[in-house]
Amino acid sequence: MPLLGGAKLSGDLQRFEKQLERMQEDATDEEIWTSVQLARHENRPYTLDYVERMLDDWFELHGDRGNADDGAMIAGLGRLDGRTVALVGQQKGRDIKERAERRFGMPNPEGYRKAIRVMELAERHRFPLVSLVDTPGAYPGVAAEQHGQGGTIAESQAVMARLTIPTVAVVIGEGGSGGAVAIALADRVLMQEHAMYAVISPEGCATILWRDAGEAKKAAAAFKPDAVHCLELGVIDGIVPEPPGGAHEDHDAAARLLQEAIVDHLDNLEDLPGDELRRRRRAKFRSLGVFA
Amino acid sequence: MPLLGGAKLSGDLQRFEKQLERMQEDATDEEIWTSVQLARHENRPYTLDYVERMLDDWFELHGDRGNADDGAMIAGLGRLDGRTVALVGQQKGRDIKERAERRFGMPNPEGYRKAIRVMELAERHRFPLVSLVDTPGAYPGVAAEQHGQGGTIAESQAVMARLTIPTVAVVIGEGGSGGAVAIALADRVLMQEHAMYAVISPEGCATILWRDAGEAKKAAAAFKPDAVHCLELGVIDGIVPEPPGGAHEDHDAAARLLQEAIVDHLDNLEDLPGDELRRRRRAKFRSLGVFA
Amino acid sequence: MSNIDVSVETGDKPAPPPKHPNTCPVCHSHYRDDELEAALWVCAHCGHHFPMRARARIASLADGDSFVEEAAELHSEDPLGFFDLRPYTERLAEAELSTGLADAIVIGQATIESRGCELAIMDFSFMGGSMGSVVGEKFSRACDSAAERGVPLISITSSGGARMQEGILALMQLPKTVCSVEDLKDAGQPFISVMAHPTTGGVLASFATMGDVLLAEPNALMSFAGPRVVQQITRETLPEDFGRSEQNLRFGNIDAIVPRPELRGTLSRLLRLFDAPV
Amino acid sequence: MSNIDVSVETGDKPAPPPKHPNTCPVCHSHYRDDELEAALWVCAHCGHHFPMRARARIASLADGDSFVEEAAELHSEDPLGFFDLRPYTERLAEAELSTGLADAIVIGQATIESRGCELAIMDFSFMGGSMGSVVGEKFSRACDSAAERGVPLISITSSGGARMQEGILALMQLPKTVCSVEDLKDAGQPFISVMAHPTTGGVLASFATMGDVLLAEPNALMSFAGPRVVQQITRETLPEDFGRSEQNLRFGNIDAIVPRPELRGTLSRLLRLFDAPV
Ligand SMILES: [Zn+2]
Ligand SMILES: [Zn+2]
Repeated sequence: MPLLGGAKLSGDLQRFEKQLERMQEDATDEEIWTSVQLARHENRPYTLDYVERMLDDWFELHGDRGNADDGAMIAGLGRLDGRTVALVGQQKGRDIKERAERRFGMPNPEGYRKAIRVMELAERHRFPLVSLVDTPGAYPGVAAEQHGQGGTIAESQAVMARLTIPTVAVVIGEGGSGGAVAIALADRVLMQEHAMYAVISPEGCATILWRDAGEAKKAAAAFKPDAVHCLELGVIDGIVPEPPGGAHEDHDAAARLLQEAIVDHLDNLEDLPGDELRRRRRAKFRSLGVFA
Repeated sequence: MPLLGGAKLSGDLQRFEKQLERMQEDATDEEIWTSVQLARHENRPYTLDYVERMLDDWFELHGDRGNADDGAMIAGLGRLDGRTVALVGQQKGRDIKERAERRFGMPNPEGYRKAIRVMELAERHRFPLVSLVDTPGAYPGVAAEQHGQGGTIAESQAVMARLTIPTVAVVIGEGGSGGAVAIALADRVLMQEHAMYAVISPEGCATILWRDAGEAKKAAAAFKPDAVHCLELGVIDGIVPEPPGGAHEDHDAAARLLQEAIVDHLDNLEDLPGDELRRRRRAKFRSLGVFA
Repeated sequence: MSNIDVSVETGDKPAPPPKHPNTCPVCHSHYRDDELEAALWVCAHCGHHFPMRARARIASLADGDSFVEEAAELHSEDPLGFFDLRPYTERLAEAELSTGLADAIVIGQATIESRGCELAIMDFSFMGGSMGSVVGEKFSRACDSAAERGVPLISITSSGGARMQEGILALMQLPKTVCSVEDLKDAGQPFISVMAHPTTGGVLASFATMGDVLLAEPNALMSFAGPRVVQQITRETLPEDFGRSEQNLRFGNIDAIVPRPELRGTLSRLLRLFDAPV
Repeated sequence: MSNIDVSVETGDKPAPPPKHPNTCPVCHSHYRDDELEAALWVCAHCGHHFPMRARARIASLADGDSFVEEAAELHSEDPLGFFDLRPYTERLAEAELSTGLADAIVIGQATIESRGCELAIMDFSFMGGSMGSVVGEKFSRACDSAAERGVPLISITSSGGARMQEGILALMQLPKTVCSVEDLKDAGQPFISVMAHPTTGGVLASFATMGDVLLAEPNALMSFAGPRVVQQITRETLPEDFGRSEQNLRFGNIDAIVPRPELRGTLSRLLRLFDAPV
């Protein structure tokens, strides 16, 4: 996996060494479950918390042009470290009202179409794309299915596979299945230290395999959604450290660390021509999998 | 207008001379009104009547991928004279039930999105695009407006302005305003002898200017929606003859004449490289207008 | 009837003006000319946006005397010899006299907070902001000027649609302006479209909705077909915010609603984001 | 819970089979094996489409002995040492034994009415047609084989989604297959996707919906989330054709519904339209 190596070379040496150490001692079931809980912590910073701390001149773009403006998906333009970037990301709600409005960060197809529209705007104007992933999954609603949830998630990935601009995706909380990977087909995919990235929620997995959602902890231990294991499997290119105790303890510090990581990776990617970026991006994802 | 000349050179000499003759004697108000009536004749062939007579292996494509399949807009693939073409066109209904289902050929945004999707498929596979225009106008509904009727009509034109495949549009009945031009930004725009192409319906115009829909005939005479005047103004590139009495008198003969015209123009266009086609297409439309 | 979609429809015009144009149609507050001008023609009491003339908009957006008008000399002709209750030529002369404009759009070069841009500003006072050959040609030239100078294009639209009196040539201004925007985009320059009340019919169905960013003034009507036409055809009672900015935002058709006093600041931020030359 | 969306959900599987697999679950007509096989596993009485095995599909579509299988040797590994009630390795061994397949997809070269194509056919009998590393890799190789040989790719999907037992690597088969289709499209080759019951979760949300043409068998479930999950979350009673082919056609998500006996003829026509090499 060329880019896994590439990723290790990026970021400052300290963080790089820290990652290596962590990779030595395999994360225990306890540590995995802790990550699951911290990834969902109610005070964990959400996409807009990072936006307001990392970006200047933020201008939010609304709507999918034709059906709705989905509050579960954020899209907009801002200046990161001087350069203009396009940013997309799911947004959970803080209070009860906002949570309902944003469907707990579970986008409808209209949300993914908004993201697609802004990705294409970024491509037109050569703005790098930053994607912040934080969702339990795409919204499983009747209208969502009628409006093509599956096809739209595929289309969002396809558009990301076509881009010739640098793209960095970071799982900042829950990387929930197809609804997460829809905006994570990027040149660099990172996870925060206590984020999770999984094919299914521990509860969902437990319900199916053990017929008991209570077995979530056992399920998590079985499919290992924590950052260390995702890095070991070559699924992500790096781990973004969080402040002591987790991102929820210090939003400002978490934002500084996140910004540093994103900027590091963009700096590296911006040296490559667009078609080479795309070629490597596709090659990276096409290399994922284990078989005999 | 380079392409107007280009158009005159295409088609067989007989039809070319016929066009010139017609251009000599200016159409009278009576002739204009006759065209309006024939363009709307209830037995006039509609898009699917021509499809079944002109295309082999016709395969209709359905849906806008995300909201609906609009029966007022037809889209599909077929073989015309051996070559595979993509075809789009509005479809009116024959009987009362079909008329309601197809909204009298007035598409919703979902209909234009279906056409856009098939135009992009044609571009991907280098299939020429044939567009048959026959609509009183885009559907003026509450949901249509909410779903972005205006923006979608603009997007459909924009996509046609981007294509690098040969494109031929023919107004086969009513060319009703924005809902018609949405699929008529083509390398060659033709009109059947008794078709009409207008910025507004005679009734609509009369209602506004004379406060009396009954003045439709007077309105038509004033804004001249007939093929001869459209050709004189450089808005279209050629006139497709109809069988004696009009297309409704002989669907087969009308289809033969239409097919001959479309194939003539495609044959000419296929010699040009795609970017040159696009450059000329845009130059043609950018040249339209009269001012001092 | 649906063809009325891109025509100037009287029903699309703002509610019949009250006795005095300086009286707010919503809350009936009355203002002196200088008060309204100072408030950018926004009602200080209820926030209603009065119609704003093209030159006033330019003065409120462009830096000092940075605006350099282009193609001011273009005038409409009468290709159809169009005559309804009065000749088109007479309507044109009258409109020019009453507005001091050659047609319904003003274009030119400007800077906003010292960043270069091209402006294309429509004026509803000139025959309902209807788009004929001159509006199409001037907008088209604005696209070329922006592309040649490497600056973003900013348009503000206020239009009842295509200009019926120019017949099919008015309709052709839709594909014409669409092609012009596509050429601008191929040149890599951004296009920011601001839609003011009303932006309907052929202008909505062509360049106005093609911006990289779509902004709208509050409560602006943005519908392809006029409310009366929709009502006649559908026989429904329309939602009370039918076609208005707020509904369009809810349905995902625009990026943001920007009150007039915030427009200059918003455009300036977007020019920074799109890296317009200083 | 919504993450269940791309997982094999028992609720997504066809209704529990009646006593005998040859009895139609809809009209209860009973058939002999040879009758069902002759009828392509379609109920002669009510048209119900029984599940159809991958090799039977290939035999019904490809010319005579034109099919040449590719990558048959690929087998899944157990990267996570996954163990629920039983080890994943044990489930794999059992599936291979009961189906005679190495995994849930068969790929290879074929001709249909003498036009060349590449086939990628899934088999629901192998662990619910779930997509793990082997399904992703074989589909990916099918894209390359089609591109290299300059022929269209035809896939038939029947899958409950991603294979949970391979954890995050199963999820990565979504972007992997998406990238493979994009490479195929850049090579200019068409992709025709046929969705059979059920095509859900991660397969629907990746390559299955990326075809230039999207076909579906009658009454096939095509939903991203399983009906039970949707019901749990939304607390609505679902439309009775929720996620089925007919609903998807109505909502514009597929091009056509093709009954199994017409599939070979339809594919042959599409191969002519896309000018597949003879
Ligand atoms: Zn007021
Ligand atoms: Zn049966």
